Formats: sequence, structure tokens, C-alpha cells
Amino acid sequence: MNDLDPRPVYMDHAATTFMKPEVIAAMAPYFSEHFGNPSSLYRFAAESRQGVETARRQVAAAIGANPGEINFCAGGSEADNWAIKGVALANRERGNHIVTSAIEHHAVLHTCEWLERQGFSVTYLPVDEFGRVDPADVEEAITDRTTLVSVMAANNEIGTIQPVAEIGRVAHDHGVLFHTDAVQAVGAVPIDVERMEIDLLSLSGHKFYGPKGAGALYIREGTRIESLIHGGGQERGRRAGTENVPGIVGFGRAIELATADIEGHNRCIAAMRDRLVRGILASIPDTRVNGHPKERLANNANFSFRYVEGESILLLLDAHGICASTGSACSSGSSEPSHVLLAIGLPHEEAHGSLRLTLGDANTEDDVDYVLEVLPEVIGRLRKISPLTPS
Amino acid sequence: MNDLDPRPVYMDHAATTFMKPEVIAAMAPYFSEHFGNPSSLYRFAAESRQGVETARRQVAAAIGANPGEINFCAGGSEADNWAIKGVALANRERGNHIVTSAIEHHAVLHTCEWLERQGFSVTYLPVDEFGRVDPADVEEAITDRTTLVSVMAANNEIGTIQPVAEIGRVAHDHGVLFHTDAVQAVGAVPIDVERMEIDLLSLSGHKFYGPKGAGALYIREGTRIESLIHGGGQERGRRAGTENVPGIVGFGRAIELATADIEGHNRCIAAMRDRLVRGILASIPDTRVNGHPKERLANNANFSFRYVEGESILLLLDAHGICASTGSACSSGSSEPSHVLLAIGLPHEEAHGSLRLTLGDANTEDDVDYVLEVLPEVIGRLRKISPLTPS
Amino acid sequence: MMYTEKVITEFTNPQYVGELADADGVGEVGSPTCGDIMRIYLKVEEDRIVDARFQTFGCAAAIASSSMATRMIRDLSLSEAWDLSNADVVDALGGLPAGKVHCSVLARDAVRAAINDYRTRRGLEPWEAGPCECCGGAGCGSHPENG
Amino acid sequence: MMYTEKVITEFTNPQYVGELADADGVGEVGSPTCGDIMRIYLKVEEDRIVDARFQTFGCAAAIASSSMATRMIRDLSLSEAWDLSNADVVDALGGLPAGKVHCSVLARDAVRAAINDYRTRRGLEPWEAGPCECCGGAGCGSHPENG
Ligand SMILES: Cc1ncc(COP(=O)(O)O)c(C=O)c1O
Ligand SMILES: Cc1ncc(COP(=O)(O)O)c(C=O)c1O
Ligand code: FES
Ligand code: FES
Repeated sequence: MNDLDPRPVYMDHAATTFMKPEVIAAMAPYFSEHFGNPSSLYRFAAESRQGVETARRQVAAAIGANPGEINFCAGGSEADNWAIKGVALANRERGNHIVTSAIEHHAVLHTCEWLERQGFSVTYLPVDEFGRVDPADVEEAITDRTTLVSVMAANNEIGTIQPVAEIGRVAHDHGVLFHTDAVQAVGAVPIDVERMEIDLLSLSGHKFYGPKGAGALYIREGTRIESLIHGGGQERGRRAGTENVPGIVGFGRAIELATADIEGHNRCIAAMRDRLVRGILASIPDTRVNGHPKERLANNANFSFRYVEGESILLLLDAHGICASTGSACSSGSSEPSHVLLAIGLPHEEAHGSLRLTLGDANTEDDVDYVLEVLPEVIGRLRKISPLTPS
Repeated sequence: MNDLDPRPVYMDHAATTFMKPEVIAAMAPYFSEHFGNPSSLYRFAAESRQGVETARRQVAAAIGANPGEINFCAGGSEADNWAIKGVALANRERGNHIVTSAIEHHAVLHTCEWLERQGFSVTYLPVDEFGRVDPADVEEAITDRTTLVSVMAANNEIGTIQPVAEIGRVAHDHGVLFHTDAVQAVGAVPIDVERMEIDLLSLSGHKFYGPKGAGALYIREGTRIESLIHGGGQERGRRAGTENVPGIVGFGRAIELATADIEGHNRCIAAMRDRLVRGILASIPDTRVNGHPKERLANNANFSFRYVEGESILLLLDAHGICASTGSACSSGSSEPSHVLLAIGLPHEEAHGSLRLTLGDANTEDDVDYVLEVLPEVIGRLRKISPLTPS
Repeated sequence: MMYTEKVITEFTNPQYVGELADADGVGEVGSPTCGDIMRIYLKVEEDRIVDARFQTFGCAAAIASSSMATRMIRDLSLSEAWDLSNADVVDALGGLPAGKVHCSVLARDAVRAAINDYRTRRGLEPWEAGPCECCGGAGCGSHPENG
Repeated sequence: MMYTEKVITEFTNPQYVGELADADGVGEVGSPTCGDIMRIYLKVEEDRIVDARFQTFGCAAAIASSSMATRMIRDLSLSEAWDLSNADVVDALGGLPAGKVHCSVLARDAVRAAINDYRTRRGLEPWEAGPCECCGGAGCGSHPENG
């Protein structure tokens, strides 16, 4: 290990977050004290059951749902798989067509590809240069065989927020169910499943200072959906498996904290983010900010630096103790260009050269200063190595 | 709440266990300190990655596998669903027939029923009066369309241990893959996937003093299997979703502890269990012990008390602070008779009247004494209420 | 599934348990196959229930429902007892989990079976049950007399 | 995916970076579409590589591989440099993650392209690459010259 600077500046909150002390404290009693199986009849298990039901109310309150519509599962990917496969399979006799966008997370895209292999057909809608889906495109794509529209609430890579309510209205105008992957949106975009006409919504705890391995799928009452995991009668027969009680409890507490003051939180994070963006644009030429100028997550900054490749930026930043990411965090092992950046129209080499900085609750103005100090030097060094840099 | 006795005597370890202090201690650093996403490139995430890889080695060592064959997931139910659907779908062009037993956990049975709705055919093998599957029956059931045999290593309700190695041999003799649900077996039955010719094996952490919401599927190298959860490239592209790092770390530590001295542990637990069984048989007439006299989990005792129903036994025991279960723990909300007890040939009213006591590491001889004191009175009271009791 | 405190109290302390050797009417419903059998014994004087006992094989809700029903029909006239609805039993128990409502229907049915047994023994026409309140006769599966 | 310390050191401190204005041979492989471009410059005296430089657009493994290859071929004869295998580069880097081995192949290819450029400029026949060591010619997708 090459410890140029041991100081860890974490700017990858879209990949995952630390757990807040309040969340850990909420979970702690459920490890070895209130450890009963919530399905058990005896009073001892009532504590577990109540922990789960409290969390269900907390999640419901955060998104304007009823507690009975919240279904716990193991994370955002499971929720996406469940929503899309579950609706597609359960409504097969009504149609075999799904509408989604080209910039969805792989948990949605690869699930859609799987359904294509099972005989379904999928429309992948294009997005504009800022990464926005046009609700009119959704409307045009819907056929009488369409059973589901799935468009994410906010993009994990470039932070673009979608016109969710408009898309929900279009879907419902045509009697089609609407799923949204809100894994990145929670805590940054106020969600109201009624107003936004959302039928299914995916959540993942570790993106908002909650536990990893805890997620939820909101399913509007009356929605026809198959289970993804069959077995015992947990979650009212919808998702089998002994409940991850500590995880669920932590998830509930975390979403409560994350949605308590979205606006105030955004204001503070966006101020830091904006200074970061301004500073980088001022000090590094041939730089492009990806995503929407306004309709974007408060914590997200995404850049393309011409002539250099993303992974090498990350690793030089890492050598200075800065944690960041490129492409989509979940597939950072691959050297594929980002499907999101290609979809917004970037040429291949720029789609290879992105840097995502996502701020969070532990970042300070000092962190911003530090990145502003280190990054120009890093990009400069790599540009000196690159054969693409004009001399 | 009716507090006849506040003393909680927990005898439902097959439903779930408390987490051991060593397990909690192993997990603790991964909540808010080493919280990085294992897929991230920076050095900060190396701690998470190493935590996961250490756990992978611990699990592999516990069952005689290679670390690369261990795939983490969210629990036993997911592992069962994944194994069975994954193999069935991936090997569809080779055949559409699955062989399993009538006494599997619902995570297996309901998954098989789902596959039947997708056009697969399933043979549910009978068991003998002790709950054992006959390997000869497996052999007879295999056709040239069979792609998978799935028989559990040990039954969750009556504790019967299956002749796993023999079944594995039969499956392999016919070129058929063999899956075993070892959720109840870990820590009680030494498992060796080589010797037992197991291709896929399901595990769940909370059954051996590890975390809830953490499980694993062993997949023998080279096995054709589809993913259940599609998305990011985690678990070498096999199971998408940000890894539940603390859960995985705890899972690894727990399986290490659980398999360190299986024989010594079994000796001590079985001694208590045997005294419990002898005591109950001596003090309560018209009682039957279900399951195999020898080939059974060391901690499992399962009884049918004639003339009385199971749930009412549980609730009266609960009034005395004793935690126990009836039927299968995962569906204790229902008043269905136990499919396991029906399969071993019990008449309906006895299949409704079972009591499962499963001992664990926190039980003492005092607990055994207490149950022996309370249970005869409980059964006596219910028999006085029952119209079936001969006068 | 969670029981109310009243269910637990009624279940752990059922008052009128047992056979009435000289009963004037006995009603039995359910079957061991379903996991529920209830038997209700009546002692009747001048069309009034002066004693009632029950025996139940079944879950805590079944025991609590039959115990509560027995308690509620004591001192009622036969026609008042006939009108005891399963909802009355559920209310008296402070509610039952959704999956256990059928136990209260069973208790109501056992009371009616006992009344009709009394009437038949007396040479009277058995009264006829109207459509059940829980599903309006659609067949929720709770009524053994429906098959 | 994890890099060895040697990869990180080579990547963070590449020694022979840049253009050689008066190069005798230049080899370029890769394309921006694939996310990797390597260019290697050679100064040759009496069949011996007296100076070598590189420029790379690509991941850390690509930069480290090309840097290491450049370092390794300095002072070799052209035919010794030709024989540098991608495995030699991987070894010198203390190993590469499986998904990154192709970067070392790319570096080897860039060296060869530069040597053949030198030979062509001199009016010599370019040398022919035998089957690649990584897949024996089966086509692992690492070789841009295979399509
Ligand atoms: C034999 C068996 N298989 C599978 C499961 C399911 O495991 P989990 O509840 O952890 O999903 C259980 C326990 O509930 C079990 O006992
Ligand atoms: C938009 C989006 N959807 C889904 C996921 C998957 O969530 P998880 O990794 O918790 O399964 C992620 C994060 O990885 C995400 O950013
Ligand atoms: S009303 Fe419920 S079955 Fe008749
Ligand atoms: S040997 Fe790898 S492609 Fe030729």
C-alpha cells in the first residue's frame, strides 16, 4: 500500500454509507436480547414482531404509504428483481411488454434482459443529454400488451431526477403499473407514492446510513405480483425467509432520520457540492459536468475529464486517500464504459473517463478543499501520460 | 399479558438463535468503521472485501468446499429458491423433472410448486415412519428428464437426518445434480460436500448463533445455474446486491464456532435432550416421540400428545415462560396440520397436536427440570378441556 | 398473529369446562381433521339456559371462543342464545386475528347445534340457520355443515 | 479486483512517460472505444533499444503494464524485446487481476508494433506474431489486430 496521504476523504456516498450511531443503537437490542423469530407465537417474540412493525410504519410514513404496503427484503437489487419479475409473471396473461429506460441500474436492466430471455419484450427508452426520460416517450412506448413501466426516481451515476409523477400519471392513464427504483432518491427527493402515482418502489437501507442487506419493496394494495422468494408465510406470504429483525429495525430508524428534514439536509450538502463543482471547473480545463444542472441529487457531482480514463483517476485519488467512483459503483470491477454516459450521448472515451463524487453527512468543507487541491494535480498527471492529450 | 412466570426458558433454537458475543464482536467494526462497498476500488474498501473473503474461507472450511464455491445471500429461503429455480431454469433443455421429498421445508416445497406452474414436473418422495427418505426411492424416481434431486440434510420439525451421502451417490450415478437444504444440519451434522457428493447446499446464519438475513449457497464449481437476483457483478456475477458485509462477517465467524467441535457440542446437548424426552414419556401418558430414534439432530425433541392441539400447548407453555413451537416454525400462524407429521403417517389430530422442543447453547439442566415440571400440568389441563380425551 | 389479552385470559382460565352428564342438548361441530372440535352441553329450564359447559379440541382461539360463548349464553333464553353471533364472541374477546375468526363461527355453530339437539329431543322442528354473517353464505370454509 | 503493490507503485510512479520526438519506431494499439490506447516510442542504435517511452490512455493496469514493458525493453536487442511476453510483464508486476491480463497483452503488442514500425521504416519485413500465449490464438478478445 502506497500511503501518500493516510487521510481518508470519503466521497462515495452513492456507493454506500456508514451506519449512523442512532441506527446501530436501534439495532443492538435485537442481536442477542430480543432475538425471537417474529413468526413465533410466544410473548418473547413479540418484541421482534413489534420491532418489525415499528419499522414498517416508519418506512410507510417516509413515502406516504400504508404500513401494510411495505414489504421488507434484503436490498435494492432484490426489490428491483422482485418488482419487475413479480409483476411481469403475475400479469402474463394481460401482456408481455415492459417499458423502462436506458439508464436504469443493472438490477433493473439485467432483470429486464432476463425477462426478454423468457419471452417478454422490453422497450428501453432513450434519455436527453441531461439524462431525463420524456413522459411523452413513455406514453408512446405503451402498447396494449404493456403491463409495467419502470423508471428510476434518481440516477445513481449522474444524479438526474426523473419526472416521476408525470411518468406515473401516464402509466395510470393507460392502466399500466408503475415501478420506480428509489434507491438513490430516499432522503434527497421527497417521495409520495400517492401524489406520484407509484405502484411499486424499491428501497435499500445502506444508501441512507442504514444497514446493508436490508431493503424494502412498496407494493400498492391490490397490485398483482408474484413472490420472488417462496417458502414460509413471512411478510403476509409475499417474501419468505426469517425476517432480518435487526436489519429491518435499523432500516426503519435510518429512513426516519433520512427523511426528517430533506430540504435542510439538501441545502447544506448542495452548498458543498456546488463549491466543489465550481472549483473543479475553474481549475481543470476540458471538463464536463454530467447530469442535469438543476434536477439532480443534492450530493451528486459527475465529471468527464477529457483524455483520461476513470479507473486511473480513482486509483490516483485513492493514493491521496480520496474515495470516489467511476461508472456505476456496482460494476466498478469492469472496464466497460458507463451505459449511462453513453445514453446521454458522450463519446466512448469520455464515457470511460468519468469521476463521480457523492457527498454525505460526514463530509466537511475541509474535504472539499482537499479534493480541490488534489484533483487538478491528478488529472494533470494522467493527461501527461495520455496519448490523447493535445500538446 | 399474563405473567404466570416471567422466567423465559427458550427451547425453540430450530426457529432461530441468539447471536453469540463473538459474532457480534466480529461484526461491529463493519457497521460504521469499515463500511466501504466491497466492489469499490479504493484501499478503504479493502477491509470490507477482506472481511467478506475471510468469511468465505470460514464457510468453505466448515463444509469441505473451496472458497470460490461459496455464494453469500440473504438466508436459507433465498438459498433454497436460488438452488432449485436456478438449476431447473439453467438446465431446462436437458430436462424438466425434479425429485424432492414430502417433508422438505416450505422454501423448497413452495419453490417446487412454483416450478410446476412453470411447466416442470416434480416427484415428492414419501418417507418412512421415522421421516427417512429411501435412496432406492430416489433412484427409482429419476428419469432421463431429471435434472435435480433436492433432499434436506436434516428436518427442521422432527430432526430426522437423511442419508445424504447415499442420495448424493445415487444422483451422481445418474448424472443428476444434488441439492441439500442444510439449514438445520450445520453445527449438528458434520458436512463434507465431497464425501457426500453434494452439488448445492443451503445455509442460514441465524440457525447457528449467527445473524438473521445472512445465508449462503454452496455451488460446486462447474454447476450450471441461473441467478435469482440479477444486477451488479457481486459474488462473481452470481448474486447481485451490495454485500451485507457485517452479516457475512458474522455468518463466517458463527459457522466457524458452530463447527469447531460438533461432536462435543452434540454430546452435551443430546444428554439434556434425552433426559427431557425420558422425563416427558415417564410423566405424560399417550405421548409419542416423532422422528428417528437415532438419526436425529442432537437438540431436537418432537412429541405428539394425543387429544390436544399444538397451538394451545404452546400458548399455555408461553404463559409459563417456555418458548416452544409446533408444526413448522415458519408457518406457526396457520392452523394447518404439519405436512411432515402427516408424511410420517400420523393421523390428522395427532399431526395437529405436536410440540417441538429444540435445545441450544443457553439451556441448562434447570431449564429441563422446569419444562418437566410444567409440561405435564399443561397437557393435563388441555386434556381436561378436550372432548377427545377418554374419560 | 397476536391474541388480545382477553383471549389469553379466557384461554388460560376457561370457566365452564367439561361434560354435563344430564345435559338437555349437546352440540358438536368440527372434526379432528380440521384440527378443531367443539362440544357444547346445555341444561335448559323453561326455555332458559341454566347451565352450559364446553369441551374443545383446538387452538387457543377455539378454546377461548367456545369458553366465551358458553359464558355468554348462560341465563339467556334459547332464542336469545340462538341469536348470539360470532361477532358478539369476537367482540367479547376484544378481537381475533383474521385467520382465527372462523373459530368464533365454530363456537356460534356449536351453540346452535346444541339448541337444535334440545329441540329435536323435544320433538320440535330444528331452527334454521340464516346465511352466515362472516361471508353472507358465500362459503368461507368455516362451516362444517356446508361440507 | 485488487492490484498488487507493484502495480500501484508502477502506476503512481511511471518512469519513462512521454513522446520521443526523434523516435525510430512508434507502435500504437487499442482504441478509445475500448478504453485503452497505448503508444510506445523506441530509439534504436545498432539493433539495441537505447531509449523507450510510452503514452497510455487507460486503466491503472494499462498504465502500469506499458510503463513496466517500456522499462523492461530498454537496453534489450530488438529480437529480445520482441520476445518479451505478456506473462513477463505480469510477473514483473507481481500479478494482475484476471480481468486485467489483457492490459499486459496490449503492452506486449505495443512493443511489437513499435519494433515492426522500426523495421518497416528500414524497409525490412515486419516480424510475424505467433499465436498469443494467453489463449493460444483461440481469440480471448484482447488483440485488436484480431478484430
Ligand atoms: C430446513 C430449513 N430450510 C430453510 C429454512 C429457511 O431459512 P430462513 O428462514 O433463514 O430463510 C429453515 C428455517 O426457517 C429451515 O429450517
Ligand atoms: C439506483 C440503484 N438501484 C439499485 C441498487 C442496488 O441496491 P443494493 O446494492 O442495495 O442491492 C443501487 C445501488 O447499488 C442503486 O444505486
Ligand atoms: S358465511 Fe362464512 S361460510 Fe357461510
Ligand atoms: S491468444 Fe488471446 S486472443 Fe489470441
